[in-house]
Amino acid sequence: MQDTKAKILLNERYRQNYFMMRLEAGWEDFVPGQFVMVAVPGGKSFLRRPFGIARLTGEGILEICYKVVGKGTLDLSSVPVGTNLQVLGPIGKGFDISKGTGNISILVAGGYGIAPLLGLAEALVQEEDRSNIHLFYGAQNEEHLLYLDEFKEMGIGLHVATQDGSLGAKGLVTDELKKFLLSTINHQPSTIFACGPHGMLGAIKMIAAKNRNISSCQLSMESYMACGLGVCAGCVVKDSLGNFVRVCKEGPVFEARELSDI
Amino acid sequence: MQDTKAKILLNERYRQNYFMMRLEAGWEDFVPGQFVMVAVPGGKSFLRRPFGIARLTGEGILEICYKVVGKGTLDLSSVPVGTNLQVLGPIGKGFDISKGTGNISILVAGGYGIAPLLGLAEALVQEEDRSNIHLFYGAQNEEHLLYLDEFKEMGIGLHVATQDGSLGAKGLVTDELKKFLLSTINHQPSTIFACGPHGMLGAIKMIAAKNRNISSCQLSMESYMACGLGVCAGCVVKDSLGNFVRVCKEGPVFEARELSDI
Amino acid sequence: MKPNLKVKIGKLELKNPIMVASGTFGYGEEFHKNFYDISKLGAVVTKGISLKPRLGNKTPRVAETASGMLNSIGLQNVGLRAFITEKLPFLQRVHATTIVNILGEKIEDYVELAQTLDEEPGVHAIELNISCPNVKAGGVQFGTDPKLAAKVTSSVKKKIKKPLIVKLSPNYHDMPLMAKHVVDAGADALSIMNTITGMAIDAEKRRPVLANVFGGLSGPAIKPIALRMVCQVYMASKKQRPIVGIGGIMNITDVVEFLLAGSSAVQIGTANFINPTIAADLVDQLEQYMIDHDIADIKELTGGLIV
Amino acid sequence: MKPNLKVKIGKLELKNPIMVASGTFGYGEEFHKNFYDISKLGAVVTKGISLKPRLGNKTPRVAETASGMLNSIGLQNVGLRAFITEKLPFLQRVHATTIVNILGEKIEDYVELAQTLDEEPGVHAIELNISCPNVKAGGVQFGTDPKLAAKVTSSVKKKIKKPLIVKLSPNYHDMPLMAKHVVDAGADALSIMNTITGMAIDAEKRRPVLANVFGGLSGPAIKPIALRMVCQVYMASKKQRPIVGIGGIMNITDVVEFLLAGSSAVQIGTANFINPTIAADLVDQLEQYMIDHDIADIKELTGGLIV
Ligand SMILES: Cc1cc2nc3c(=O)[nH]c(=O)nc-3n(C[C@H](O)[C@H](O)[C@H](O)COP(=O)(O)OP(=O)(O)OC[C@H]3O[C@@H](n4cnc5c(N)ncnc54)[C@H](O)[C@@H]3O)c2cc1C
Ligand SMILES: Cc1cc2nc3c(=O)[nH]c(=O)nc-3n(C[C@H](O)[C@H](O)[C@H](O)COP(=O)(O)OP(=O)(O)OC[C@H]3O[C@@H](n4cnc5c(N)ncnc54)[C@H](O)[C@@H]3O)c2cc1C
Ligand SMILES: Cc1cc2nc3c(=O)[nH]c(=O)nc-3n(C[C@H](O)[C@H](O)[C@H](O)COP(=O)(O)O)c2cc1C
Ligand SMILES: Cc1cc2nc3c(=O)[nH]c(=O)nc-3n(C[C@H](O)[C@H](O)[C@H](O)COP(=O)(O)O)c2cc1C
Ligand code: FES
Ligand code: FES
Repeated sequence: MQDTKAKILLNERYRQNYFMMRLEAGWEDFVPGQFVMVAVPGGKSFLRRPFGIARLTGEGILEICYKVVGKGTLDLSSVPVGTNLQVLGPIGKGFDISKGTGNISILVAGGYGIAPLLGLAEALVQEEDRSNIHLFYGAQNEEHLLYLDEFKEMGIGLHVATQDGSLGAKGLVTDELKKFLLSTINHQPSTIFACGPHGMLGAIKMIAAKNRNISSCQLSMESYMACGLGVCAGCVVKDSLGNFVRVCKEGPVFEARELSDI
Repeated sequence: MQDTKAKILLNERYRQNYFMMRLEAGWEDFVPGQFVMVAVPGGKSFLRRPFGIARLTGEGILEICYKVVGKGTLDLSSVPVGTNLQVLGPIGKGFDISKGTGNISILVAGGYGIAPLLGLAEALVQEEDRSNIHLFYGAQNEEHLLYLDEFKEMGIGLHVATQDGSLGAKGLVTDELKKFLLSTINHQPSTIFACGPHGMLGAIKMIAAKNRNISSCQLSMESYMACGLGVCAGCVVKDSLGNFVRVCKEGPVFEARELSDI
Repeated sequence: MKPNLKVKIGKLELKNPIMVASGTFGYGEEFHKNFYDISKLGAVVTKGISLKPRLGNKTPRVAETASGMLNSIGLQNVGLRAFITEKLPFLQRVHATTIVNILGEKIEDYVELAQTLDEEPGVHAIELNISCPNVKAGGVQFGTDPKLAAKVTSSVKKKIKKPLIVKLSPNYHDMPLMAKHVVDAGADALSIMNTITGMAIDAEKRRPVLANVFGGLSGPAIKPIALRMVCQVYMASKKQRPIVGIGGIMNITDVVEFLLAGSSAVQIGTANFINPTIAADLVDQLEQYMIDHDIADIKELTGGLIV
Repeated sequence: MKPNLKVKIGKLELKNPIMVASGTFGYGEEFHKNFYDISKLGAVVTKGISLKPRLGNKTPRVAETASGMLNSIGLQNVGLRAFITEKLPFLQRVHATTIVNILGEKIEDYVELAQTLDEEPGVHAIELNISCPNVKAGGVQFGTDPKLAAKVTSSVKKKIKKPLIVKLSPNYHDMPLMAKHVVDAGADALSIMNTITGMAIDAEKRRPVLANVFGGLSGPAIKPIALRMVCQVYMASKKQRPIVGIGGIMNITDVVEFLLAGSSAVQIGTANFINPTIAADLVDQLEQYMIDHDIADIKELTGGLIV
């Protein structure tokens, strides 16, 4: 982990109120699922804001994808290219790919949860047979889907669901996941990697608990953060023993069965 | 007085750490010596910042000239052209030209105090014989002199003093003023209009008090301001009766003899 | 349907719960002349009035802080006589609902001020500023001694017919206790809160920024503290009196937060300096907020916090 | 010549006056591993330690406010045993000057904690966090009752040899009085101040943002209040004890302001979250400041305010 002054190379509206930002971080390595804490200029955001790492290129260029939901993300969206931002990262425990070796890899994303899964998919295709990698991706409608071309190019299995049916199946992506698990691969060992809204993660935990072939179900959690350093104990969630664990240190990725809060 | 959302048309370093800003205020009229309160973006400046009006063109374009001295003026200097700023004004009681009609007009400026005197000179040349208008202008060195070309073009008497002698006389502008008063015009009724640092204004008040030909000595005062509206009583100075008067309402321009604080 | 924004402070009914705070609105003239019809406001609370005119403190009197400001105006005001002859007629002419904030150095001062103002038809209610030193008690602030606060409240209450609001000082630590004393002594409503004592230092000059050394902190910086005090008093008080929430309100969300915490009305203070039309804007925005959120009566918001 | 940055807190000499505040630095590991050698700091004040491990409050536990934040961590910590076996050895190994912040539910807790830690060679001083409810006295905070605060101070002081710092709560209104009680009871130094109780409300959800409803306000928003309290205590105290100034320090100017107001040392709290290297940076910047301003000894700054 380091705190880097990174120049903004790109900060553009991607789709709807999702923005893409690229920063010259100069970092060498990261684990998909890790995140960064960004200091937001403009004076209205006192604390840094956490965002998942979408990608980190060989040249050390960091990519994040953020949705404008409040004052911090709104201010961020108007910071001009060329500005230096203070970026702390990579933070936390990412996805554990090793647990999925040989398994079917099932990626499940909702909303901006797609961002860390992009980095994860890029890592997985290096190690696994593409046909054994499946992305389940849910969104409000077609317009809210991000990185689709990138995933298509990878040649992995794509399962899209939109609430209005404008692309892919109509409905919840977790329903698609259920169908998929019932049919195709119900006898193959699988690993789930999921990132998205709390409700979606809860549904996935239930699905995984009922399916004996899912040896690992890794959920990327969110919570309110102050430090991102593991020192304030602000970001905790409850583990299966009833202890509070820090999302920024023991997480953000947890084994579903090790969490009790969800 | 009105509170206007005004687009920045120009925001450039003029000289040294003096900046010039032009704003599309759309205002129709002002009295030289009046000022504005500017809301500074960037989140570090909670209160608005007061700046004298340098000029207001026929098209309603407002010009101010500011020196970077702290966090607010620093933030202001990096606001890009095209941004809208909230500008309150014109505020206060400006110079009273009528008192000087027929008199020799003596303008005295130090530092950014030159800004409101530009507007004043532009008004005076409409009414008076240019040869009866004199500007005394003091600065650290040549590099700190502003608007010199504009004043030259007006064809008024120019008396410059710099501390290092890089342009004009070497020393204090108030010494030049003293010499001038002793020699040339010591029998002609004169009006002084001054804007600049507190110490300079104090010296001018003394000079005026000793010279019976100076019928009016108008000083533009500064003080810490919160509202600029005349309601907080934060900006007061003491008048000759010992009462506190508001710089933003009864001022910023006062008759020297009506002030006791200086 | 047009939502109902009316609120009651004792017997006084206000058009809406948006008032402006004492000391941040002068006597209303500047705002009325330059910006908007001040009769639109729930009430105008005047600059604090004392028996005799007060000169106030030396300058500098104001300093900026992170998301706030300090002031040590020293309660400069025109005094009771000039207020009645020079300021009140204007407020009356423009039909402003006028609450006069009063301050004294001893209980007798408060009583005399209140009694005189009680007779004035242009005055609709009286707000007691008890964040002042009591010269008779060695300079301890009325507002930091519950018994003293109760005493000044009951002394004034006995002599007036108009609603009496007591404005509490956050410089006392136990707000519910203070509130109880003051309510038992007869306050019709509580204003919570005044500024918090603070200071600013000029590191280069090695001097306090304010000539008075200490000053009162206001603005968004103190909002979390003010919200907490309103909420604590609201939750603790059995004999419920309307609370007027004050502290760092800058926008409609802040207004709603203060209402939810237990306020019946709010006062806009320092925000008037940042945006001179804010109080009038908030009256419109509050009505719109109620329409958007399907709230028929503003009272539904007061204390509506789910805890 | 190299200026002298050393300061004394009781018998303990610190390399420099820059400490980090309890609860904002964990037990030092994260900063040492990722950012800088923490032995560079005047002292590390640990997260508050209780006899038994504490789970802490429900989430959300943190909320942002204007120029500040609220926390209701609920004093989650590993407990005395785990602190001594798992955390202290690290601090000792990296030669960090370690001040342990302790908290209890009754006086006996504080005494037991302090006595145990007094025996540990890795512990250099003890900081008493008295902003905790006393379960034996119906939940009233030790820090809002001068007598109770004095009692816990003297009870601990009698049993330990290491310097005892008492950390005052701003939720009591009369700081000089509180300071006097605590100093008379034997405190070697005073930390001023802890967080101020506040709250945040989510207007849309109509709920408090914090699961615990109330939380402690920290950050630049409270700096003017903290500076005032330091200054008041410094000016009022006859039996002068070193003051450790805390509250909203973000940069070197803030540090100098706290020293001028009367602090002998300072603690950097929330700023560690905003800029993880700030405390180490400030050690260098303070030395540079002294060189630039021709200050040979840091003590020249303490209380150097011209009033
Ligand atoms: C580990 C982690 C990774 C994240 N990755 C991404 C990402 O890749 N892209 C992205 O767009 N967002 C991501 N987020 C969420 C993002 O941090 C918040 O949306 C952002 O901080 C909101 O800031 P704001 O100032 O715009 O919103 P605010 O004005 O602070 O709040 C707006 C609304 O969002 C809610 N909110 C704010 N912060 C959080 C939070 N931390 N958890 C839950 N609710 C919150 C508030 O309650 C409020 O309702 C991530 C969060 C975490 C903890
Ligand atoms: C009526 C009036 C007209 C003015 N006209 C101009 C102008 O035309 N051009 C111009 O450059 N400046 C002008 N000023 C001064 C200008 O307002 C301040 O320089 C500015 O507000 C400083 O803001 P800052 O945030 O950069 O400084 P801060 O960070 O707030 O302070 C930096 C330093 O400046 C001092 N300072 C700040 N504000 C004031 C003040 N109001 N009075 C005295 N000292 C202060 C502080 O004590 C500090 O030492 C005027 C001031 C007044 C009252
Ligand atoms: C410049 C100034 C002057 C004030 N004068 C008074 C006063 O005379 N009487 C009073 O009761 N409160 C006075 N106050 C306090 C305000 O009425 C209000 O309680 C406080 O500022 C908190 O609200 P805010 O954060 O919205 O400003 C004053 C505040 C300011 C900023
Ligand atoms: C997340 C957090 C946790 C804290 N935990 C403790 C604690 O355990 N014990 C304590 O005495 N103070 C604790 N504090 C208070 C700080 O030590 C400090 O007094 C306060 O935050 C003010 O300083 P600041 O504005 O620099 O943060 C905590 C503060 C924060 C923000
Ligand atoms: S955000 Fe501070 S411990 Fe996780
Ligand atoms: S700045 Fe408020 S009265 Fe002048």
